[in-house]
Amino acid sequence: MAIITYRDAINQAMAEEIARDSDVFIMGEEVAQYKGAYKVTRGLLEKFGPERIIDAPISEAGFCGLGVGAAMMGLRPVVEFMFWSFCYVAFDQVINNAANIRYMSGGLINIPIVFRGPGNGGTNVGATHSHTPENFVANTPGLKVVCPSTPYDAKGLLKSAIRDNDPVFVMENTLLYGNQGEVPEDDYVIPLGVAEVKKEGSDISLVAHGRCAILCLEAAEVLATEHGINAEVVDLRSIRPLDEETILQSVKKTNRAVLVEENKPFCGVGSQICSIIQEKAFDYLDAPIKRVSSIDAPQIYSMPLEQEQIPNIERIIDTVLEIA
Amino acid sequence: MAIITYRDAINQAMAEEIARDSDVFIMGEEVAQYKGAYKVTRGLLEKFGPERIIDAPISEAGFCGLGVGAAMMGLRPVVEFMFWSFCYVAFDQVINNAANIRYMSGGLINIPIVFRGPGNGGTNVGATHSHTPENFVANTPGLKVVCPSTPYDAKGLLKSAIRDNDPVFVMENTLLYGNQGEVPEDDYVIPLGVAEVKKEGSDISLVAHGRCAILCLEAAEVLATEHGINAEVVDLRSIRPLDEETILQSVKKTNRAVLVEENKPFCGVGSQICSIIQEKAFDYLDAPIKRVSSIDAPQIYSMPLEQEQIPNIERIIDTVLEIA
Amino acid sequence: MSADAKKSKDSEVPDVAASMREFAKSDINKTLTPEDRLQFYRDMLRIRRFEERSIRAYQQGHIGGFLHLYIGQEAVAVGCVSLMAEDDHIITAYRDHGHALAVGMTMNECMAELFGKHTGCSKGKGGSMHFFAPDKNYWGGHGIVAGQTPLGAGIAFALKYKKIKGCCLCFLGDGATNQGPWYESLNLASLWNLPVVFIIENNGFSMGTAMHRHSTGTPLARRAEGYDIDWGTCYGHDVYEVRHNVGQAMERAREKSRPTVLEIITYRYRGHSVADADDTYRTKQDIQDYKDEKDPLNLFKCHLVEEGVADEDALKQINNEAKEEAETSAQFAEQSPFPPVSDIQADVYWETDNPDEKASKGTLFFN
Amino acid sequence: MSADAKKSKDSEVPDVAASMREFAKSDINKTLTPEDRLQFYRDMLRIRRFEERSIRAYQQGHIGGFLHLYIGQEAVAVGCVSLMAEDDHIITAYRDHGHALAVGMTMNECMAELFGKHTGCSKGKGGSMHFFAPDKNYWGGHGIVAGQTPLGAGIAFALKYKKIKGCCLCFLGDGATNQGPWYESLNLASLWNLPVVFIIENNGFSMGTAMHRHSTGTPLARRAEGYDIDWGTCYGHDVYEVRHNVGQAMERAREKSRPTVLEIITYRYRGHSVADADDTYRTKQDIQDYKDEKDPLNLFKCHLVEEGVADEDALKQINNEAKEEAETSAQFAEQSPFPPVSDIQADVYWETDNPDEKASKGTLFFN
Ligand SMILES: Cc1ncc(C[n+]2csc(CCOP(=O)(O)OP(=O)(O)O)c2C)c(N)n1
Ligand SMILES: Cc1ncc(C[n+]2csc(CCOP(=O)(O)OP(=O)(O)O)c2C)c(N)n1
Ligand SMILES: [Mg+2]
Ligand SMILES: [Mg+2]
Repeated sequence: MAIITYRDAINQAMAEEIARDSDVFIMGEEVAQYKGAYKVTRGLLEKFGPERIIDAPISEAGFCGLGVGAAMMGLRPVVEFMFWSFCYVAFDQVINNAANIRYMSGGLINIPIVFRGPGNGGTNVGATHSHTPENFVANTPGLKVVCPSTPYDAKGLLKSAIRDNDPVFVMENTLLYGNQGEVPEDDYVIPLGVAEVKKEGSDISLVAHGRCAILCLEAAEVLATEHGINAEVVDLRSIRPLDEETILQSVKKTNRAVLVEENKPFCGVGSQICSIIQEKAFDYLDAPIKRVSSIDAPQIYSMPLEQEQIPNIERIIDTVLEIA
Repeated sequence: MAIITYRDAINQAMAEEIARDSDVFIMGEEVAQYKGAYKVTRGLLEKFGPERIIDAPISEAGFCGLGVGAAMMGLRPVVEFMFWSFCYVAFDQVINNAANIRYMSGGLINIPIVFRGPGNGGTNVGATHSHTPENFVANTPGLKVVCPSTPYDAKGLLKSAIRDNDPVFVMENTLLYGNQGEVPEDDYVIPLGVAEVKKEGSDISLVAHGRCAILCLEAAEVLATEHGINAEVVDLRSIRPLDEETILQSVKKTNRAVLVEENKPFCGVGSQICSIIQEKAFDYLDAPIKRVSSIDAPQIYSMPLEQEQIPNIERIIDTVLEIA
Repeated sequence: MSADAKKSKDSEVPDVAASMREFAKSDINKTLTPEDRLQFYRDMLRIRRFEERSIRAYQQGHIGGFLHLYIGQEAVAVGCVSLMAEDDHIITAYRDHGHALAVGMTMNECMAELFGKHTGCSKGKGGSMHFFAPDKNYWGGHGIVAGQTPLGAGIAFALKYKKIKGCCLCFLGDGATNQGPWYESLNLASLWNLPVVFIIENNGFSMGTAMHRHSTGTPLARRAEGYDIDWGTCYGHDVYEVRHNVGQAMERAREKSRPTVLEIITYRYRGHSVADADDTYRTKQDIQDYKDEKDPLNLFKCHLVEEGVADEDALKQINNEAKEEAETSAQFAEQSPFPPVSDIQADVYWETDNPDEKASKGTLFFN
Repeated sequence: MSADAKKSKDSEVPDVAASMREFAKSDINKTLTPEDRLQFYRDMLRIRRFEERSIRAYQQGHIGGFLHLYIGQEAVAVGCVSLMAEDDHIITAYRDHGHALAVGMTMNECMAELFGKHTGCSKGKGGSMHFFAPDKNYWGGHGIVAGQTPLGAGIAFALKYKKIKGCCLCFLGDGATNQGPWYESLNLASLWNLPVVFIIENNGFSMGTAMHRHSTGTPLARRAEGYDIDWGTCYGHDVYEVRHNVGQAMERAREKSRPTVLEIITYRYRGHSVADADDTYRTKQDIQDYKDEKDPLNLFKCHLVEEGVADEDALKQINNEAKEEAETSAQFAEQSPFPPVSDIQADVYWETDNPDEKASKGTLFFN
């Protein structure tokens, strides 16, 4: 299997799906001629031409809504947010129109659209550029949301997202774009809603998504070698649909859970997972479920402080040690 | 004490604060000449004139941002959303600009603004008009959010909100506007962040906010008379700041909790309260915490079905009976 | 009133009947058959009678929430829709009953939707503001002001992408012109040469706010100029005049793939929604004046009689049919069942509605 | 090249030095003292040297994230700010270092902010895109494209509400003109007669997208016409020309409380952010051509020498001072401490920062 970057895995997923289905096209700011702000769409304009790879003005409400309209007509737009932070200027279109039209039409209209882009902090871009809205999206029935952590997952989930007949939000991470991993050259998909146990363990369950799953793997190493704690790492991959089964199985085995995410804590994804675990595995819990999230403040710019603000290995370990 | 409606309580709070402080003004769609879509601002134009009571075009992003700019300069705008559902076209201004500017300026700038309006379903206005975004707002550090359930609370909390030097979001409910209750004629405030035990009980804690607190009181009656269950009803009143103390005290006493809210379940306010209770009162819980929320789908239009979709007394009772 | 003022007033309000005769002769109208013309009348009447019946149903408590009535504006939707060919599409805001009936939705399915019944066009899920009929190229029915305008651009985009020579008619109100997403849509439509016609139905008010209190710069359509988009204005009481102007814009869209913004001056007779009083922003006399001078149904009826297309009796017959159809639809709606409670979670996801083809796993609903 | 084409090219690019001499004589400029003029030069140079030094610091890893440089556009901010009186205010987007230094923020606090240090203007919390100095009527520094435009209208609103005869200068880029909130702001500003001057700094590109690929209708400022807002365009390489045009707009704001949209044609020399390559949308030669013809610093320097305001030596001295100041600021920034970790949760709420006056109870932070 080829070893490629997370960035190239996403690129491959798009290239393959564009080639496979003439209804798939890419739209966003700087995606074509400039090759993407983070070069994720590199080479696509040359391969597929300006009718399939479309540079949009800075008009997120306009072009996201345009994408929803095109999807109503049966096209399959893949709309890029340069950052997920910019979804708020288009929020009505992306969470209201995309989510509700199928329902309000009694199922007569489908919205097979993908919104994708990076949503993360850790790169010193400050409070206006560091949002992680997976909880807002997943709150909204009618929408689906995935947060891949590895190149393999990124390609497989994005391909599923593009083939999905419902609106799917794919949240990536600029800090993962350069990460490398094995990715099959041939066509494969990962179904939405299937978590992966990325490391088996017996003492505690670390449940995370996106880059935090990677942090959990690193923390699990340290926990094993330095503290003799055998942690299991559950990578959710998909937030909605959610693989409750895998989460619950893991907690029923380990009897302890730490939920890790980069979002701010209040009503983060961790709060919902906590609610599910305590409801459905109440008798299996030997300790309170703990959560690790970003320190609760707007995102700070200062480099060393932002590293403290977002979840890091030390904070994950400290939290595990509180209950394990 | 006079008995007045929730609507008039809000009206009084605004009138008193406008009279008290020349920096306070009202801005929103149809708030002046038309007296408010729900007549909440009735009489204010006549009393205070068009410089203080300002009709805005349908430009929520524009006038909400304008309000934030005016607040930076020291004014104290009270901006009305005709429905909270319309905050999404202005979402960047209300959750990004209002929340972050103080922080990003290192504390040099304050944003003493109030955004208020009704956010609820139950009136057959369909999926685009029935949002309850208190969880989105409370996820955002820098913002505060309150959801009054009674005329007394509405007046006292809104007055606090207007005097507050931080952005406060006041979420009302069209179904409560006509409710009556005792409200002092003289000046009083209710501090943000103080929950109220609206009914004492010993067997189970019902934790809710806004109209759901009223539903819980009604459910508690039935539980007492028909099931011999003595439920305590905690009305949060304020979501951020949150009165954790009162919630935890109640649960430590009753050892059981049902969390009731009108929002859709995934990452609703109940999920966060659940996370707090199970973390801080783990050993006191005799049963899993249960949640009641709207049935997880876009808001349905059909009248009898919407009554089933949003929380109702039957569903609260059934849920209590599962664990009590 | 001075002679001068009088004159300018006259020139503003020309003899509507004469103007109608003129527009009847324009290229797009002169080939209309008598039956075509009668059909316009029938279509306008059906809208009015349907909505009048819906008011009664609202007062009887059969309909809840909002009910934004189109009465007074009928010639706009009927004129526009009469121009639509197979590959043309239409989308509008929440004042959507007129467009719905014009495209051929039945009164039954529309009334049942207002009643929240399972037999409604959206199975009782959408309600008054959210009618849809994709099989008739009718894409709603949208509750958020101007939220449909990027969608309209997207429908036009899809036509162009698929190399189909159709166009999209996208309606918005005068109040909606103050929403940013519409401007973004204008720039995109012009930049990408999209076959879309934005039709501003300017009924003079945004809820209770008269136009001069919500917007600067008249006509509103002039705002398109900054984007090099062709624009125009016309009156909306005359179905011929509407057709004349909209026809040209649709031609531009289909043939040159260029957008147009067309502002159509019209008037609504009822409150913003049925339950709203309009005493804070206009008088009963204002409404009566418009009805007397420009009621689209009345004008067209006189015209048809004058032209000898039909006599009073024949027109009365059409009226009776429309009334009866409306009455029948109310009975149909009343007798129809509400959706079952289990239906609340149907139609959310394509995937859960098509379990055989479901590709995802896991939990999609969290109750 | 044909004579005609040549001629039209010449008329598009007039002799810049001659044009500068003309604008120097306009009402607003003719009373400037030599020291005023030298101060403009000094202010422009300080911006350039500061930013050049910041590039080095970025390359050395002292600065992270984005660094959007203003180099090439200096005459715009300096010209505009030179017109500000006590009651005038200013707000801009994320390309904000130039405006910050022009209003009188120190290089030290600005550089320290870029380094994320506690001594920065925002204590290291805002970073490059989010500079603020409310004591100097400078309201930021805003990262979301066009997100500052409603704020600018709000500042003007506050002036009017308080009956203060000042105005607000609100800057945005050419790319930002495609954001809806700006249009909403235009209508509000015109409808409510707000004293705001929207200045489009048109540097030809929205990131990697040339203007004709992101916008329709030129000039961009013409979009204001649909709102009956006065508008104009001018060049931004000449501080006098900028002052001439902006001065009139500010006068209109202060005296008539009317908005203006002014488009100023300028150019940026660096990538969109410092780390961005610009090879996908322009050539090195394009940049060199502009520098050769219209560099605002170079042009103004020649002008000052020509006018006998200062000799080469005196100007070199100013240059050296600016360089030194920039170097010192980098040392200051480097030696300053980072904020303490406890600072992450400071400055979120007024209330938690002012515990003595705190009125609320309960939990505000959830870690
Ligand atoms: C974003 C948004 N803001 C406010 C509303 C509430 N609202 C519904 S219709 C309306 C007035 C619209 O006026 P106009 O566009 O002229 O259309 P008309 O009702 O006259 O057909 C308002 C304020 C809404 N639905 N969406
Ligand atoms: C809403 C939003 N969308 C996208 C971006 C990313 N972005 C930052 S600057 C920029 C280009 C802006 O161009 P212009 O307005 O011309 O200003 P300039 O950079 O030329 O000064 C883009 C796309 C953003 N910050 N905000
Ligand atoms: Mg209107
Ligand atoms: Mg630019």
